[in-house]
Parts: sequence; structure tokens; C-alpha cells
Amino acid sequence: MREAVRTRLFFIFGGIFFLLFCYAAVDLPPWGSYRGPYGDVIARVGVYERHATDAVNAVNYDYRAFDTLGEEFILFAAVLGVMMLLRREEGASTHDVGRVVDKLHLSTTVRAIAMLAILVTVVFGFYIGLHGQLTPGGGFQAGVILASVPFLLYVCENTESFRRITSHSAVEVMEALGAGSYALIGLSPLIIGAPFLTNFLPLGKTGDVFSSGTIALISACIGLEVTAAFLLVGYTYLEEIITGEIPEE
Amino acid sequence: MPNVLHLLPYFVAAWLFFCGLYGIVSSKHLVHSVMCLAILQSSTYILLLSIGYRVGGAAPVFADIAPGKRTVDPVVQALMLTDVVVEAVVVALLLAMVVKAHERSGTVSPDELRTLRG
Amino acid sequence: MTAPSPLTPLPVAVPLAGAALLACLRKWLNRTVADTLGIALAAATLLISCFLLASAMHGNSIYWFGNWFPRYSIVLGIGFAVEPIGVGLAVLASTLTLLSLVYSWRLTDSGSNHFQPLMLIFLAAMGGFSLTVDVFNLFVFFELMSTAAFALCGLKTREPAPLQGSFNFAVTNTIAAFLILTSIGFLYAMTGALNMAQIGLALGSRHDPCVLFAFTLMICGFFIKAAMVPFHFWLPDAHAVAPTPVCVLFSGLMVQLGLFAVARLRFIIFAQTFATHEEALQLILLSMGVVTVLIGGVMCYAEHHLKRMLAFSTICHAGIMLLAIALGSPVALAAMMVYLVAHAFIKGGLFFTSGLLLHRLRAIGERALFAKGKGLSWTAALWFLGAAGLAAAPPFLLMTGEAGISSAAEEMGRPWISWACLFGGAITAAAVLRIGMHTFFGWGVEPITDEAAEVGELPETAREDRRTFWYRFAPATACVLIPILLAGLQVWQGVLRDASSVFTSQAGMLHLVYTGSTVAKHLPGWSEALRGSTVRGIIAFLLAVLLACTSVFRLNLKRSLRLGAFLESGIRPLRVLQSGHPGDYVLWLTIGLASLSAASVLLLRR
Amino acid sequence: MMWVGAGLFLLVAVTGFGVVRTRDVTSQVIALSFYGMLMALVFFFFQAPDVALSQITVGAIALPLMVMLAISRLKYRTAAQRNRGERDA
Repeated sequence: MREAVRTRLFFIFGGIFFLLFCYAAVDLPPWGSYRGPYGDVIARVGVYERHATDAVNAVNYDYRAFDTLGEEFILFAAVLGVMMLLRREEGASTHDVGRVVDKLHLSTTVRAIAMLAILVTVVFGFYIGLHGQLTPGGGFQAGVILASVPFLLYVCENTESFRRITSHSAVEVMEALGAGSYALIGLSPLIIGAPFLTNFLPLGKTGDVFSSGTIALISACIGLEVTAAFLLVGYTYLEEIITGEIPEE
Repeated sequence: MPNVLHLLPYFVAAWLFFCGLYGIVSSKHLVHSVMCLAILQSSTYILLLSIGYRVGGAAPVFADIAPGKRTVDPVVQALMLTDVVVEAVVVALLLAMVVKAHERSGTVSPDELRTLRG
Repeated sequence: MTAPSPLTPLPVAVPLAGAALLACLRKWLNRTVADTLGIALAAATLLISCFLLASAMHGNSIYWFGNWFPRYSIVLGIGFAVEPIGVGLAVLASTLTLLSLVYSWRLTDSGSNHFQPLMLIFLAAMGGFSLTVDVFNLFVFFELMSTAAFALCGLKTREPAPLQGSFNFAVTNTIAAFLILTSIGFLYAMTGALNMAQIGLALGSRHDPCVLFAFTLMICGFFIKAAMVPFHFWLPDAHAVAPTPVCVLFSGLMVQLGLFAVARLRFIIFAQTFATHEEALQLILLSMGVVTVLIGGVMCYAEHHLKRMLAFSTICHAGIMLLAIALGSPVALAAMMVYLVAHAFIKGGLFFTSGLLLHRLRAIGERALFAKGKGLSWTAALWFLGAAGLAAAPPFLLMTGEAGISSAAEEMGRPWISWACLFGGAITAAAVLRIGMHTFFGWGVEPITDEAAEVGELPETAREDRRTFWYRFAPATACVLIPILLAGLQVWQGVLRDASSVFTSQAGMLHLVYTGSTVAKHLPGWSEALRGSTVRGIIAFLLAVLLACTSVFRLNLKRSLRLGAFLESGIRPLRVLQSGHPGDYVLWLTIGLASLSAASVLLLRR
Repeated sequence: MMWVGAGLFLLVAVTGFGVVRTRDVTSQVIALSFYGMLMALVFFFFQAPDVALSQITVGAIALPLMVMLAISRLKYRTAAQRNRGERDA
């Protein structure tokens, strides 16, 4: 189809869709007047039942933990997919086109500051991850933050250490372990006859780092998986550039 | 006639959906299409966020507020967290396809990808 | 209340945990071990699902994850309904996955062992999708299924075509996911619930534009997955390029699960919505189904790439299943499920057989295969049996499903639906027969071809080894024989009918969610419709043979009799639409979306 | 409060359209990152700190980073193939 025709047709039908969307939205409850009941019930009972002060994470890792299991495996499948799509085909020879030489030379001061930034990021990541059940944050956010550390290394010119960290098989194992142990945490209550993903651990004292039973544990698994997942995706994209080898056609 | 202000977020969601579709339809670069998909996705963020919002409601974190206080809906926020992950995932996977397609056929323009016709 | 079986979460949890294990050891496992583990896990899932099915036959129950029972009328957690239809689909999913994994044993490219874990994740997603009664959980499994499918579709990275096919697939299906999510947002805003039954209860018979729009968004999302015209463009592209074992899962089950979800929504969430507009809704869905059957059938006959041809035949048959859903009676649903099971195996068998041809003859285009298959008697037998199965000829199970659909249609005063079934069966079978006559007998002159058939599909197997081992034949043979066996077995059809009386009743589902059990009503069978359907099946097969002959022996016929040859060259405007351009596909998606929402919001309101 | 929120929403709508209309992918990444940040601000403003945090990390950083990596790989491949072509010629 010619482009002009395509765009014009789109404006007609897309416009109709937009107008119908707006027309239908008129009957929705007005903005700012959420009326429950699902969220209100959870906000009311979550703290008492789960000893978790962050209701969002109580929903995510307990009331609707099964959704989150699916979500983590979506991430897992996608990382497998990215690695598979960008894999080197078996038997394909490579040739060296030369690595990208870093043109940037950072001064010692900048590097020192970068190292400080890395340190702060690591601390921040762990803080966010460990207090998931208490304050906003949790395993997912912590994972993304921690995964940014090797990228910071990459940015301040240390490509070799980036490669050494991210190309390690341990990263892949870590990712699978994170996802797998989430499934295992879900399976373990079956032994005592409780349903899948029951929060079977002692709930602890509200406000403690080690409170709310499996919520903290699941959060940690997710942190592990997400950190590794983002590292793997990043490395897979960068592999060619940092090793300077591209496969022979 | 309800106040337009009370429907604005829904209209914005509809608009973003429209924009995302428009971007993909008129795209000339596959990476551009992928980013338009991300915009399309943000339509669902706005919709979910505004559904669970309550005027004067606090954030559903009871670390520093008393339990039982009126809060916004925690459930939609949990749904949005899932949504954020889905966005990242889809983009990563689509980009991998674009990169590989470029390696195989040397182009990133949807107009030139014509091995599947008829 | 009936206590749910403790096995309920395992059809999802076992393959997921297994996928993590396999991915963890990926680098250190050699191919054989990885394959064995994959097959063992799929077999374990199949076993568990069978046990679960046995327990579901004793009585329906509901499983609450995390032990979160509903408080009064508010459902707190996520539930899995243990009822024969959903569990039956999980069994079907694990059977097909097991066969596919057996087929891909050792020889086909496994993408450095990424293939097996992705297949297991795909399996888990299909299982969860068919069991869940929570809309958001349905979305999560939809997305999980899609993500695994996108990756699997692009497995063959040596060629450009698979990457383009999977890109189109991924873009359209991701938009589908957002449509579903938007609809979930609307439903949640209106009812404050995510459990299907609770939403249905809260909505009642409301049918303002808001509900209707949410309905349209939801069904459009699932129609994209189910490849209904005009949302179908991604399907042939994806199927033509995906590896054979993956095609089997795509065509056999993934597409139909979209329709299954539409049925779930229609009968549970929106059961009361259309109480006063049943007729108008039927009209919209039926017309969509008819268009799908027509376009799918005509395009199927015009294709010369084996997998593309089979892909269009899937579209055609999915259209027939939509006709059954549109009827909306419990009998029609039971018949549709029978049809789904039969189609899954037959289509799987045909895809496996086309994979065998690609393996033996190193080609997948009709012209390239011309007369090459002489002497491949087993492959030929499977191929022609598959054609008979597609035509719904006796003794295949598809005929039983067709009989049920026809009898339900008769009851609703729409007897023409059986003619649509006959058309769909005949034309798709004719395409399969035509290719079979060309390939295995070398009849007629060299077949015509087209650009799409030239998409050089690299063989999936290693060149050195052209022998065909039993593990390549076995899945294809099983897929062709199972529908014959199932047609002979009457017991399960009774169970299915009773189960569909619960599935189609909102009250039954509500009872299940809030009290943990529900009682199935007994539905009468449709054995008296079987005779008519047998006749139609035979007619369809004969018509298919005739049509294929007018195509194969076109030079021996008068010009006016060359109907097959005319259809084979394709209808130009229809083929131009299949442009392979993601922008075009999204445009068609928008057109479908706008027209369906306009139709439902404006026509169904009143 | 509501009016500030409305303003933010309008800003999102305009920026979203801007991102779509930016045809050059490298500039679009920057726009997308800005858009992600804006979205995080909206989340924070409407009492969704959890989502805001993940939106900052994913929408404003990880996502544009991935796109950047993909673009750089596309460019690298093109340059490498061109170099090779010159060398062979």
C-alpha cells in the first residue's frame, strides 16, 4: 500500500477509534473517585495480615504473587529469546574487525567520582531491595539499579572489567536460579498441604527488615533474576562491539 | 455533562493509544516502530493510574501513615508494575529481532522488508 | 464444597521450574541430555494434567493461590477453575508439546539449547491460560505465551524471513495485549474486581457504551491472537517461517486459545450484557466468522508454500470455530471444543508431515517438491489422511464436531452454518490434496508458483542425515491416529457436554467461585446429527478431490472447467493485502478495531 | 492539585506525540528518555511511588539504554561491513 493512502486511511479509522474511546470513557467513574472494593480491602487488611507496610508489594508478592511469577517468567523468556536471536550460529567462523578504541580519556578525578557513584548505586540498590515490604521499592527496582553498575564501569572506559563481569556464565545461572527459586518458593507450601505460593514463613514484626515471610524472600529472588537479566541483555547487544568479532557471512 | 477535567486522563490515554498506532503505521524505521509501541503502552499506564486515583488519597504505604487512612488503590499499582516489566521485555525482544533482521537483510526500513508477500 | 486437587498449580509450575533448570544448565548440557530432560518434563506435565483431568471429572472445584479465599463477595486472590474443559485444554497443550519435543529430538536446530526451555515456558503459559478465571492473570499468561512464541518464531536466524515474520507477529500481538489491558482497566474501573465471575456479577445487564467498548477491546485483542479477518495478517507470516514443531503448537492450539478466551469472556463476564441484544451480537460475530472462513479458504487454496497454505487453512477453521461460539448455546460450545481438539491433532499431523517433506526433500515450495515425493509412501499416506481429516470426512473426529455445530445451528435457526463448514472443509482439503497429488504422484504439469513460495526455507535438519527415524514419524502418525481413536471413544464427549453446561452458565461459574463447587447439568448429545454430517463429510472430501483435479489436470480440461486453476492463481486484491509490511498490518488492525467498536457501541446500544 | 495534575497529563499527551513524530531514532531515544522521566513524575505526583521508582529505572534509563545499544550495534555492523567492503575492493 502506498504510504499516503495508508496514512490517510489510518487517520479516518484511527480517528473513529479515538472518538469512540473518548465516548465510552464518559461513562467511567470520574477521575479521582476510585470506589473500590478490591483495593480498599487490601489496603485495610494488608498490614495486619501480612505485616508488610507497603500494600503494593503485599499485592505483588503475596495476594497476587502468581501474577508476579508469570511476570518474572515473561522477563525470563524474553532474555532467553534475546540471547537466542542474537546467538552465534554453531559452526559460524568469526573475523576480527578490531575493537572500538575508546577515544575518550577520562581524568582521574572523573574516574574517582564514577567509582563513588558506583558505590552509592550499590548501596542504594541493596537498600531499595531489602526494604521492599516496608517502603516503595523491592526486588525488581533493586535489580535494575544493581544491573546499572557494570554499565557505569563500561562508561568510565573500563570495558575489560565490564566484559569480565557480564560475560561470565555465572550471570546466566544467577538469572535461572532467581526465576527457578521463585517457582520453588511457590511449590514448597505444597509439602505441608497448603496451596501454591502460600506465605508459610513466620511473618515477623511489622516494620522489620526480616518481616512478612515469603514476601522478602520472593523479592530477593526477583532482585537476583532482574539484575542478571538486564546484564545479559546488555551484554548480548554489546558482545560484538566489545569483542570486535563479527561472524563470517 | 461531567466535568471535562474528570475525564481528561481517559482522553489522554485514548490519545496516546492513537499516537502509538499512528507512529507504527507511518514508521520508516523499525527501531522507531518499537519506540512507538512503548508510547502505545504508556496509554495503559495513564488509564490504570487514573482509575485507581482518589482525590486526597495517600500513597498505599503504611510505613508513616496509620493503617485505615484513605489511600489510592494499591491493586492497580501492582498491575502497573507488571505492565512496566512487560514494556521492557517487549522492547528488548523486538530490538533483538530488528538487529538480527538488519544483519540478515541489511535494512531497517519496513518498506524494504519484502520477503513475505502474497 | 469440593476440595481442589493439590495438583492444580503443577501444570504451570512444573514446566516453569523445569525451564529454569534447563536454562540454568544450558551451557553444560549436551544436546541429547537437554532434549531428554525437556521431553521428560513435558511428559511429567502431561501425566499431572491427566490426573487433574480425572479429578475434575469427579466434580468441579476452584483452587485459590496463596490460600486467599474470597471475603464475602470480594475475591482477594487468583483462582484456577478445575473443570473438565480448561483442564482438558491443558492436557491437549502438554500432549502437543510432548509430540513437538519428540519430533525435534537431537536433529533440528535448538538455538544452543534455548529451544527446550522456551517450549516449556510456552507450555506452562498455555496451561495457565486455560485454567485461570482471573482477567489480569489471563493477560499475564497471554503475554507469557506471546513472549515465548515471539522468540520461538524467530529461531531460524540464518534467514531474513523468520525475523520479519516474528517482528510482524510480535508487533500485532503486543498491540493485542495492550487492547486487553485497556479493557481490563475499563472493567476494573466499573466493578473494582479482577475475578471474571465477580466482574460478571457486578456488571449485570449493564450495556452502556463503556461496557460495550470494554467488550470490543477484549474480543479484538483475542481475535488478533485467533487470527480473525481483518486481524489475521500476522499468522501466515509467522507460521511460514517458524520451525515445524513450533508451527504445530501455534496452529494447533495457540490460535484457538484466543477463541477459547473469547468464549470465557462471553459466557462469564458479558453473559447478561447482551441479554436483550443476543440477535445483534450473533449477527456481528457470525458475519466476522463467515468472512474469515471465506478469505481463509480462498487464500489457502492460492498458496504454494506448504506451511503458508496450512496457516491459511488454520484461519479458515478458526472461522468455523467462531461461528460455533457466536451461536452461544452450550451444545455449540461443546461441539466447538470437539472441533478444536480434532483440528489441533489434524493440523499438527499435517505440519509434522510437511516438516518430514522438508527433511527428506529439502524443499517446502509446491513447485520445488513437484514429483519428488514418489516412493515416500508413509509420508504420502499421512498427508492424504490429514486431508481427509480436514474435510471432516468419517471416521475423523472433526466430523463429530461439525455434526454438533450443525445441530446447534439447526436449533438456532441458522442451518446455513453447516454449508460454511462444508465449504471450509472442502477447500482446505482440496489445497492439501492438490499439493499431495503434485508431490507424491507427480500428476499433471509443473505447478504454478508465486513469490511467497520462493521464501527459501533452509532445511531444519542436518544435511548428512536424510534418514527418517521413528521419532520423526511417530508424532505425525500419532496426530493422525488420535482423532480417529477419540471419535470412537464416546465417554469423554458426554463429560465435555456436561462440562460445557457449567462453562456457558454465569450462575454456574459464580457458584463455583463463591462456594467452591458446582453441579453440571446433563446435556443431550447430537448423535442424530451424525448421519447428515457423515454425508456432508463425504461430499466435502469428494468435492475436494474434484477441485484438486481441476487444478492438477488443468491442461486436459476446457477453459471453463478450470475452477481449481483459477482459484489457485489467487485473487489479486486479496493477495496484495498480504504485504508483509508491519504498518499495513497495524492499519488493518485499526480498521477492524474501529469498525467492530463502532458496530458494537452504536448498534448494540439502543 | 487537580489542575496541576491536568497540566501534567496534557504535557504527557504533547510529549508522547512529540516522541512519535521524531523520525530520527537517535533523537527519539533522548525524547523517549525524557518522556519516561515525565511519566515517572506523573506517577509520583499521583501517589504511586512504587511504580514511579520502576518507571525511573526502566522507562527513563534501562529502556532508552537498550535502544541505544541496539542502535549502536546496527551502526557498528554497517560500519564494519563497509570497512570490509573497502578492504576487499
